[in-house]
Amino acid sequence: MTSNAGQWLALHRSMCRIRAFEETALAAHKAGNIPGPLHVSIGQEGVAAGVCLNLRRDDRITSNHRGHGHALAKGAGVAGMMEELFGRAGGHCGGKGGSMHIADFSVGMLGANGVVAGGIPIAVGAAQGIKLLGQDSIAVCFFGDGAINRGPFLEGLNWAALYRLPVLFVCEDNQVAAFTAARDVTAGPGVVARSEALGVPATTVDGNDVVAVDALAARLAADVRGGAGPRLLHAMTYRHTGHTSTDVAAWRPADEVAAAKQGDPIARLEARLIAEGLASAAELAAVRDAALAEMQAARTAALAAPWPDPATAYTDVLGA
Amino acid sequence: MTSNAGQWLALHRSMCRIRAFEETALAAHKAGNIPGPLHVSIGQEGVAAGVCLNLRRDDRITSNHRGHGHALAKGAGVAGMMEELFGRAGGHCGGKGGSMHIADFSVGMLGANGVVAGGIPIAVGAAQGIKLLGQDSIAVCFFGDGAINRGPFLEGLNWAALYRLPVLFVCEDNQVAAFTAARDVTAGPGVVARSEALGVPATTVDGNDVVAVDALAARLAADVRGGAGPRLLHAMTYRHTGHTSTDVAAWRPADEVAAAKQGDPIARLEARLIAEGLASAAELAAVRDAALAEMQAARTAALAAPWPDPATAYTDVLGA
Amino acid sequence: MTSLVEALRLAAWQEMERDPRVWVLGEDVARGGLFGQYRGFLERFGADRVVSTPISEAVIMGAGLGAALVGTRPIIEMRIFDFVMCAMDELVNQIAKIRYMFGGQARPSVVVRMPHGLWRNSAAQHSQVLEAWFAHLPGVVVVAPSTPADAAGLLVAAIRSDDPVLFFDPKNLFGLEGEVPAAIAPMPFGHARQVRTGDALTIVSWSALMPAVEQAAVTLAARGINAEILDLRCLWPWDEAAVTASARRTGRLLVAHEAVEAGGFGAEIIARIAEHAPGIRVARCGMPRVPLPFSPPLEDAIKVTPAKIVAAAERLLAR
Amino acid sequence: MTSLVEALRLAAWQEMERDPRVWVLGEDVARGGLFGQYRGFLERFGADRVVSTPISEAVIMGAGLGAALVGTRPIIEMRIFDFVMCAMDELVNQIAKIRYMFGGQARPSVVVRMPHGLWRNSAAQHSQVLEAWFAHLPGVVVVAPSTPADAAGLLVAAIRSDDPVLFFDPKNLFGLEGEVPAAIAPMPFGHARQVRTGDALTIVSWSALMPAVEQAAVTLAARGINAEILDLRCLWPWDEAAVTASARRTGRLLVAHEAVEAGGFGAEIIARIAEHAPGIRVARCGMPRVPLPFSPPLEDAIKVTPAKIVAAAERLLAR
Ligand SMILES: Cc1ncc(C[n+]2csc(CCOP(=O)(O)OP(=O)(O)O)c2C)c(N)n1
Ligand SMILES: Cc1ncc(C[n+]2csc(CCOP(=O)(O)OP(=O)(O)O)c2C)c(N)n1
Ligand SMILES: [Mg+2]
Ligand SMILES: [Mg+2]
Repeated sequence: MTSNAGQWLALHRSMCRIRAFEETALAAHKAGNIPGPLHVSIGQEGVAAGVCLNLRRDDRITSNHRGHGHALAKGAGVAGMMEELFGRAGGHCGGKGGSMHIADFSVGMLGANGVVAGGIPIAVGAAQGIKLLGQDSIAVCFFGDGAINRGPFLEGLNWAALYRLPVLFVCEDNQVAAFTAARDVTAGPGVVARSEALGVPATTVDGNDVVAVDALAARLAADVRGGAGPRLLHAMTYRHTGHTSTDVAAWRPADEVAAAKQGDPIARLEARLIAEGLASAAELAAVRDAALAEMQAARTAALAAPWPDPATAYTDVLGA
Repeated sequence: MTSNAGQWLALHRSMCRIRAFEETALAAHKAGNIPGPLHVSIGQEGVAAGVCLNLRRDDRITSNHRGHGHALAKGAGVAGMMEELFGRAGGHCGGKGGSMHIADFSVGMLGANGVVAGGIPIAVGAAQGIKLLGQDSIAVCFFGDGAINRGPFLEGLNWAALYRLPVLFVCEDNQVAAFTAARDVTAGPGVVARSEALGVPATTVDGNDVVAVDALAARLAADVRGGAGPRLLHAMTYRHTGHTSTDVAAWRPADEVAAAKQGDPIARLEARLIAEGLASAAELAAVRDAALAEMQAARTAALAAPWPDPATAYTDVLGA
Repeated sequence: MTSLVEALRLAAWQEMERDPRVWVLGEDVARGGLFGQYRGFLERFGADRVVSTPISEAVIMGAGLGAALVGTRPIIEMRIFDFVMCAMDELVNQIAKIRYMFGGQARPSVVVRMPHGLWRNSAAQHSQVLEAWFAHLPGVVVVAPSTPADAAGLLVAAIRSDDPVLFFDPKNLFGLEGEVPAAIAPMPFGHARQVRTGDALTIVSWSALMPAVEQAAVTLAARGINAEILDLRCLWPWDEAAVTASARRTGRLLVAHEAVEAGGFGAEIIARIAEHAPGIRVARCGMPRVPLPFSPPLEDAIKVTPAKIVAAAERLLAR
Repeated sequence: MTSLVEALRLAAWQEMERDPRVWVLGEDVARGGLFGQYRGFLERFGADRVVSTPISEAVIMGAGLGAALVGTRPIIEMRIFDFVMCAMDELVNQIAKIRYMFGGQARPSVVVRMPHGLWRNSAAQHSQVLEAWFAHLPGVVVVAPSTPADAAGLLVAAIRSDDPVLFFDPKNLFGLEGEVPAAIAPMPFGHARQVRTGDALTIVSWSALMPAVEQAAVTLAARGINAEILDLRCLWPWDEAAVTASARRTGRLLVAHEAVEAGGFGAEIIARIAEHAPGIRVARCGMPRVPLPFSPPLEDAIKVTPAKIVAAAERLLAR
């Protein structure tokens, strides 16, 4: 048990930091300090944390429009992320990307993506490049349940299986795509069957049980790194909030939302940590407070941070 | 048995006409009378014939780049087809399309397609339109094994299953895409598994046994017409020739080609007709000769037919 | 007064009431669409005619075509222009070509709605203005209105047209108010709207940039410069006669558009004038060849503004 | 003498010998490619660097980008230009934007090869010329050579470039013979080639239309009209200085291209000249806004020919 303590506490801290970052960002967006659309993953932190804590710095990830958690869990700098959301010069992308285009190549975060399934071909190619260069890092591709209805899902999985590429696909199944329930737009038995029909072994896990996600991700990442070829991790989870910060998702049945919130991955892990005597409620609260303090400090700093020099609007178009 | 005679002889005649049309076209292409690329389906006639003899005139089909057989079996006029290949004014498309863009809307042939998988979304939409209009015709979508690696395959099957559309997908699996063997570019268990993972029940048949194709197509077309939703017919077959009229496909193992030619669907049906006493060798030869005579007459006519008026190059761009 | 997005909603509603073959497909349309442009459609017209789709742009586009071929009139909703990049084979190789390729047998009676342009700092993948691409593409009509009345009239015409009409909804102007008749008549394609008369120079623009052009004209007027303004409304067919006549009158032509200047539709307009009405002084005002940045000061730096239009006009007058 | 397609084969071969990070992916490339432009590559460089792919254009394009991001230099082979329509999100929304969107973190070092243009009556879906679209698209370099030496030198430069280079192979000129040096040096982008000097007018063209332009010049010369000819070679960056200098010298500029005239890159060239060098007489010669028909007499009716270029030149001189 205690052998788990370190990892479990790390998972807890990772999730708390994601939650704190996004709650802080939501508040800043409401306050008018964050321009553009904001997609938060509150309720889904177990997936990002459980997967990314099993990755090395030289592993690569691609993400989607709801990517703050993936970036943070992969080690992206908080200041650079918050400043990017604020559109400031110190943002990871110099303010050119914003929330939907966060990237931190220094930690292998190859970018969020504003196009559903847009990260799939890129992750597959990253894995192919890694293999060509003879390296032993892997690529991890995060996408939502909505992405499995776009062509690149089929093309990318077939391709990854064909060339036995070191890529782990992670389908974050929050059962909704924008304003439409996944079940209303997805035919057949689902993502696992689709994945296996394309030659990619797939496993479903309760994405709100971060310990289970961590265990499965550890196994699949090891298989992929070991040369077994691609794998798909299907994590069932739930989006507590609306699609964007301005969407209240009023159409969702209240009891469904309420029930889902019971499954909050942070609360579940905390209950378990306490039950197994690995941490006290006070210790866990301290972690949450520390995370919130960190993010609020980042918010304060971002608000005071300089705007980009308008001249930089013309740079980074072509590198040559 | 004799109850089958009529249908079997119709299948035989249909296949012989396709074979004769394409052998005639190949010769005309070699003679320099047919411009542009020419993709023939010699060896695959059992699929087009077996499927289309189960369709009504008001059923629609979409085809691919190898579509002569589909068009002929659906009832497209031979003169208009041959003239289209020759680029003459009397072609179904007035010479604007050519072999890769044969269409005859008057018999529900909604067009060949120069883009692999290009016909899938169109067929799905035709089925959706038919359903919206409350008609009881169906759409049939022909594509090759190469098309199952393109995104529209996934998007189209998921969509058809979702809305329970009256569309029959027909995968003509000749085990090759251009110059590459299907097995070298297709991961996983194959098209049937992919189809069922997308909610579309699928069945494999020996595409060179036209009687089997006919029986299966009859059942699936009836299911689809009856409102059961989409179905996929997977027909195993073989392309006797190269990819285009100028490709000799020298890379294919000679024994593989030789073995495949043993399975010629026309020869197999003739053997069966004779064995079951439904036709004599002479009668069958007469059918073949009649088909060849018909196509040669069409070739002669096409060669003498007028070229399109250059002024027509400017028409049909916009209809308004 | 009616907002532009409401005018579009009313226009589509009117046509769906009028013709049972008209239907709409796209993501979330049964929930009213991303901008409320289909609000109430599901309740009124039912799920067979108001089809919320999977995120499958290729089939959204291609199924619209297939359904048109059997006699329906689909409104294909792309949600945001940039996503049409996921459906370009269906649009460019199929929809735009099918009537011609098949010698006139096909009737691709689709409207492809693509809310485009800058809007709320949406950055590089949600703000593109590539309308010029489609003016260069044979087989399609290209519409880009800027007022509620024009948007409504042109959408009605688009829905009734047997040609594929690419309808660029100006998403940044959805809130713009204007008068819209109770019965919306189809507005013929290819006719520019004279927004303002003047003698000093002619400014041609369209879509979301029109308000900026009108502001610029006010500033110029205050400086004693009377600009004549034309709203092109359609990029193909486009009203070359009106543009030429006005430019001949004023002797100077400025084309301003939200799109990147290099290779934008302004280039075609200027080239036609230079070829067929030599002697007229010409200039363009568009964005630099740069993707859209997220940060407001960066977006402000590259986007076309009233001040940039005024400066371009004064430079042109100084020549 | 070396054919253009062989020159391209040698250029890619040289770079794959030189840099192990260079590799090629696309349909049938392990069989030498559709045009033999990769003949022998599999045997020499192996299946990991010469990857015959499924018919999955979206991933061919997107995987090329992903592989570039981790430090390789992919040559993305599209087989025929028209199929890039199946990969436009990956090209337009991802490859062209990634360096900018991420503030310079990404290095999209890919070459996208797209054999384009008219070729053997391939009809509407295999003959398109849409190069102008990409000149209008921020974030990409656009190359369109017309000789074996230029094709080889520009391909070497494209492979070594850290920018996404859209390389338009002139498939109709693959058989064209010319001299190619044993060691192919990279040719800098953006420099036009002076094909012919003259004083009567300047004709600018590029890619597959160059031979027609040269034939036209011979006809014009026989009529005592000396045309100066520039092969632009690159559409972005393009050699505005050379075009302007020549046009100022001759006083007349004709831009001829295989693409549709309306909205083609000729419009951009003419617009720039009209704005910055007023007084020069300008004209264009391109295809009508019509898809490519299959039948030879129909294709001949709309395609740009030496006779049409001569006629356009004489009309321009008569003005
Ligand atoms: C190709 C494409 N189509 C549509 C959109 C608009 N859009 C953004 S997010 C989204 C829903 C995505 O759902 P999912 O993939 O399940 O991710 P989630 O939002 O649930 O995390 C849609 C439709 C897009 N960004 N890209
Ligand atoms: C999107 C697209 N990519 C590539 C091509 C070039 N191409 C034409 S046919 C073909 C092979 C198709 O194989 P398959 O679908 O199995 O049909 P078959 O030729 O075997 O009948 C290819 C790659 C194309 N036409 N469209
Ligand atoms: Mg989801
Ligand atoms: Mg095949």
